[in-house]
Amino acid sequence: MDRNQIAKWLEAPAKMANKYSLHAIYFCTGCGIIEVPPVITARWDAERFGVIPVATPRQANLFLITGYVSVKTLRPIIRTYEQMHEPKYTVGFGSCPVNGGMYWDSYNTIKHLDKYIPIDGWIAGCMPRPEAIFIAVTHLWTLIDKDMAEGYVRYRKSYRAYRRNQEMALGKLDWPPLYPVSDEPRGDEQ
Amino acid sequence: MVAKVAQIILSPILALVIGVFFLSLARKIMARFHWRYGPPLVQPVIDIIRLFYQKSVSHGQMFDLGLILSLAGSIVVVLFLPFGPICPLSGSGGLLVILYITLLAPLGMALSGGQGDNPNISIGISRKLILGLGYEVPLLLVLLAVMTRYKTISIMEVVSAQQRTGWSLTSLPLLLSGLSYLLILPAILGIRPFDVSSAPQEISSGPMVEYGGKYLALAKIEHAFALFINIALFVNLFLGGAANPLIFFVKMLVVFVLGLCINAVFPRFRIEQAIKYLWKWPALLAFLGLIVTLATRG
Amino acid sequence: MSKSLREELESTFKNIQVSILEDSRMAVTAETHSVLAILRFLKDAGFDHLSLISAVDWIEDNVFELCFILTSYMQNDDEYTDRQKLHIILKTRIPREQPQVKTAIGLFPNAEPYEREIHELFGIDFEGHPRLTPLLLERDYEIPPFRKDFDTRKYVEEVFNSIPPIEIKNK
Amino acid sequence: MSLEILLIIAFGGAFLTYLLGKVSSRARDSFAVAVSLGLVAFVAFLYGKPLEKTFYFGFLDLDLVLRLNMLSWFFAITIASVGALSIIFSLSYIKAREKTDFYYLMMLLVNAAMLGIVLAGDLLSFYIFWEIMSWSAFLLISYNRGPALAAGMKYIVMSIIGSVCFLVGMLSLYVSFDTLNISQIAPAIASASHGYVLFILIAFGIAFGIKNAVLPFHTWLPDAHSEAPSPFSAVLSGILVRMGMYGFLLIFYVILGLKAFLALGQGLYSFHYILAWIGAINIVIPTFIAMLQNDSKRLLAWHGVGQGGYMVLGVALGTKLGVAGGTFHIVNHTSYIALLFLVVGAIEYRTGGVRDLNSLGGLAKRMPITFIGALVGACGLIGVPLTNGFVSKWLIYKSLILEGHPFLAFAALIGTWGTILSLFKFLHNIFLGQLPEKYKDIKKAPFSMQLPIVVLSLVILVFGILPGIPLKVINTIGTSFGFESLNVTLWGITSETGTLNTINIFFAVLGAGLVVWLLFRFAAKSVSVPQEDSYAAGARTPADKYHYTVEFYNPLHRMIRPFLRDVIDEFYYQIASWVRAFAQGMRRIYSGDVGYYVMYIMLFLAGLIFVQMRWEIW
Repeated sequence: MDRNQIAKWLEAPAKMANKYSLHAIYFCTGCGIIEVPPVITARWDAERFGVIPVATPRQANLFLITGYVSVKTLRPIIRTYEQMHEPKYTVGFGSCPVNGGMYWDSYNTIKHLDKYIPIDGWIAGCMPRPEAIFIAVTHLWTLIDKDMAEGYVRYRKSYRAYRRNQEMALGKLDWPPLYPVSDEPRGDEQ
Repeated sequence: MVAKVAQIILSPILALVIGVFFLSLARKIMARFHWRYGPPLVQPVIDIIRLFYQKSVSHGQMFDLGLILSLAGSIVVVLFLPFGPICPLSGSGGLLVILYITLLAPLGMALSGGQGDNPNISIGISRKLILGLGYEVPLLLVLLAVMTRYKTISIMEVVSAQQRTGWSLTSLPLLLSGLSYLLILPAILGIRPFDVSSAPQEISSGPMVEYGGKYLALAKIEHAFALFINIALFVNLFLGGAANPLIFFVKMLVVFVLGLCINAVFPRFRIEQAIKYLWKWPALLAFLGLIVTLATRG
Repeated sequence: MSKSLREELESTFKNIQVSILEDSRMAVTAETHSVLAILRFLKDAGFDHLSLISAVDWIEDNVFELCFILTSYMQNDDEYTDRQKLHIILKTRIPREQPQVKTAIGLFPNAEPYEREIHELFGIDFEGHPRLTPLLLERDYEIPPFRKDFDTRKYVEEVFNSIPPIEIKNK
Repeated sequence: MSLEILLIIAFGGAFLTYLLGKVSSRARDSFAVAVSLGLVAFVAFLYGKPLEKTFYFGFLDLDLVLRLNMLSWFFAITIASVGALSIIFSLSYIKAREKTDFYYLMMLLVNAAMLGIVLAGDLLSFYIFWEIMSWSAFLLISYNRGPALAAGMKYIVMSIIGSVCFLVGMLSLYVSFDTLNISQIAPAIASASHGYVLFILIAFGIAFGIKNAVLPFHTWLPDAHSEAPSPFSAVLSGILVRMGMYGFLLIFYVILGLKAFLALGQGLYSFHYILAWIGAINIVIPTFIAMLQNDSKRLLAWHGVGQGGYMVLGVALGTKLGVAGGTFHIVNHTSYIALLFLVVGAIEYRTGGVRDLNSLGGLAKRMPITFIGALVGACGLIGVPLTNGFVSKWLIYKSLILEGHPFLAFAALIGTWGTILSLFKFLHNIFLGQLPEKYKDIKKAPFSMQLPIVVLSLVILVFGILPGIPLKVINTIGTSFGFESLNVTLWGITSETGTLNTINIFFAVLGAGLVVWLLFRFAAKSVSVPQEDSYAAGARTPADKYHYTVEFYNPLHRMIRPFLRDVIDEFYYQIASWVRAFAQGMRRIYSGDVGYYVMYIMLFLAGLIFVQMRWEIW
């Protein structure tokens, strides 16, 4: 934790500020949300690291995908992710967002979440303990340091592919595309 | 003249520093109440820096100008408030002007929120205005009691009078008004028992729903100024406003920590309960205070 | 006590099998056309709470089986008669091709969501149901997913795994 | 250039417009605007020239006097300018309606009658112009038929009662002093007994109280303002209602004189103290009723009643600051209430007559100039610093507090917060929030509507930042009443008990705003976003259903609803129904066949004979 090193602050204030002020949006996407209250209250206290839950995506820059993602929940997840402001980071809890986990053959869950929204970090464990969440936060710091937590840049650059995948999974989406999607025929690859 | 210009530039910066310090103190003390370490004291500064680097979303001209007007209004009020000996613009209007310029901040925030196309914001603002009406009844009675007791509308004279005759909180007629002011201070500051307007659980932080990067930063800074203004007003009117800034700061600290203790242990009021509370005991105390001041004024 | 209910049922309705499972369980199987009559009879007999409607897909016998589970609210708790303890499960079998049944909303208004769910997941049509719109599923399926002949792995393979991953651009 | 030419232009212009209307509507419109602008120039030209012109008039050898002093000039310039602005506004507002010639005739007639009232030097001509004003206002209120007829009827009944009281007062003055010339009555009444003075005050007080909608007589105002066409309701609520205040000033300070007025009754029961309390109550109750209205014009009408309380409070105080504040508040109120009514008129014109606050929304995106006007008007009505409302309220509060009336000051200050709540609801429900589907492609207000809105907004801001301009005029009025003069600087009042300096506030707000704006500009860029892209917990924002307007202050509404029934209005309707029942009973007497009438005569004669035999009266 290099929060108190003034030199780093002067040299890269934006990066340091992003690292030590992560506002997580309080959105229960799956079964893992039961782990978040102990993380933010007395026993484990995420506020020591500058992580506090906020109510709206506008104020947030960290999105915790806690647990399996059903097809119905994917729609609000995408909507919330698009309403967050850059730079924004997402962390997937457990194996279900990775490849569907134990619901790998269910007709109703999303298998590979990173086909629809970019994920910056994964935590193993079904459901990861609060300490694992803190490890994830520290890893996120190192990623931010090394400029590898660039999920939002990926989303912006290859938005058309993401949008196509979302429409394939959810059918018609009732909100306009976040970035201008040039409407030449769908099949091409950038 | 140079001293006056220096004061005009210095006092908003001082107010900002103290306000942000109060914000960080609030988070630290709240954490201590919950038996947890809580963020470092410099966390609000980190938040604000991050928010200024974050992109954001705007819903139209009024959405930006309203917020700018509200923060400008708070800065202007700071110019009128004496902070110890420093008081840049006290000469032009006194307590009435302060009372009316404090309207600019909620009005600006309300107009900017109104443009935010979101019913959560409108509900938050209507609650904030109703709460404002709620605590305005006792607050006005208290301010009128102070003004009739010292027979002046200028805040500097109230402070100098208190230097001579001791704190008005301890002098008998204004004791009731002082108690009533203390009872409504959490409502004025908008902290826990009365934070109905920015309740994260019910209306997802009310007027701040659509505030992204720099908007949220400006809103936090405005909240810091509001803390400074309301506590400085109380200290000036009732605790005699000190000769040197340090004692003034210590008095403000005491009052703020007292408010924080209330904030940490109370659940949130519903808006009707808040109004019923505000219009019952504090209003009665303030009314009695005014009657006693009128009687003893002779 | 449940013996008398059993005699009443067997006497009023023909080709109906009533069996007492444990002390407070009674299973009744009947033909489809007399289901509503039995439901009315049981409702009048004090079983005014339809706790569940569910369906079972017996694909070998090429038949669906609808199960109505009835209990009675404990109105008078003091004389807690054993009839009030009784749970009745009413079963009926309907053919798998164009399965159709009359809705039970007239008797039990709370049957509406159960019937919508069964319609969506099994494809059983409830005649006279006001709103057979989709309740739970996000996408539309040609074979309703709870049927045995719905191959979920094939579905996942052709729907989800066919979506191409996003290639990371030149890093 | 003297006063009767002014009145001839005013009245002649009105009738000429009507005739021109027969010829061509374009000529009529331009002529009406020319006449009203000419009046403004003429009155402005007469600044500072005290004129007095008496005409011998054969009736009862009374002389008809026209005179112009600073007080009447102050009102005349307000009347002329508001009249001109509303005429310009109604060019496009009334174009699509029928009977437009009649409308312009009536508007100019009201304008001329008010000028006549203000220039009248004697009570008889005052009364004549007063009646012309009341009648033309009645015809204009019931202009768009339907419910407006009932509102007009209610208005005319109450103003007739007021005129009758005025007539009673005027005749008793004529009988006791056999002159109606104001300048002659003033010295004569000084010697009159307190009881007689009180009677005169009560008689004229009722007449002017009804016109100024003081609390017990306010019930006609909400209906009249909401049913009248918007340009006229701007004039009606702006200046016509304030003729009552002109009457109060005339009676209290010109006829009665300062010392006699303050000497009426002593201590807590003095006349002016009771009047001040009526003014204070008049501030609080209507403002809270206004908060719960759902019709935008009724909301503004109730504010007209509320703000009248400030003027009565200021004028009744009898201190130099209070009277200055009260008179200044009259002009301020005219500027922002007229602006708000014109804004509602523009909205009505564009949305096809929609006034309901629950079905509008988001119009700021489509009608920005109207929104800016509404914003400045609302800030003026609330009394936000840098607007003229603040300066006049500051004067009234300062005199209230320094004179030691804290409870009056409390009522006035609570009125301000009530205004904030109701005016934010007005702004929010019409201009902010989601734009409904049906107003997606609504056009801006036409230029002829935007001009008056912009002019009035400028007046509010200029008088707010540089209050010295109007305060100099008000100071001369104050000294003409006998108060010692306030040392007025260009930006406020300097006095040892606390000075007001609006330039400091202006530069402070400007500087702070600039600093914050720079901070805002140099932070990360922000993307503007359509109204659908708003937080809805991940769901889609439903069109047309995502704007919170109905029951805007519901919690407060539930708490104070029982205290806000308009009891006085119900009381008047109760009287009306009794009178109708009584008349119904009397109607049965005229049953139509002669036999009954003969019987009535015989019975009456028998009664007379019986009385004569019994008591021999003759």
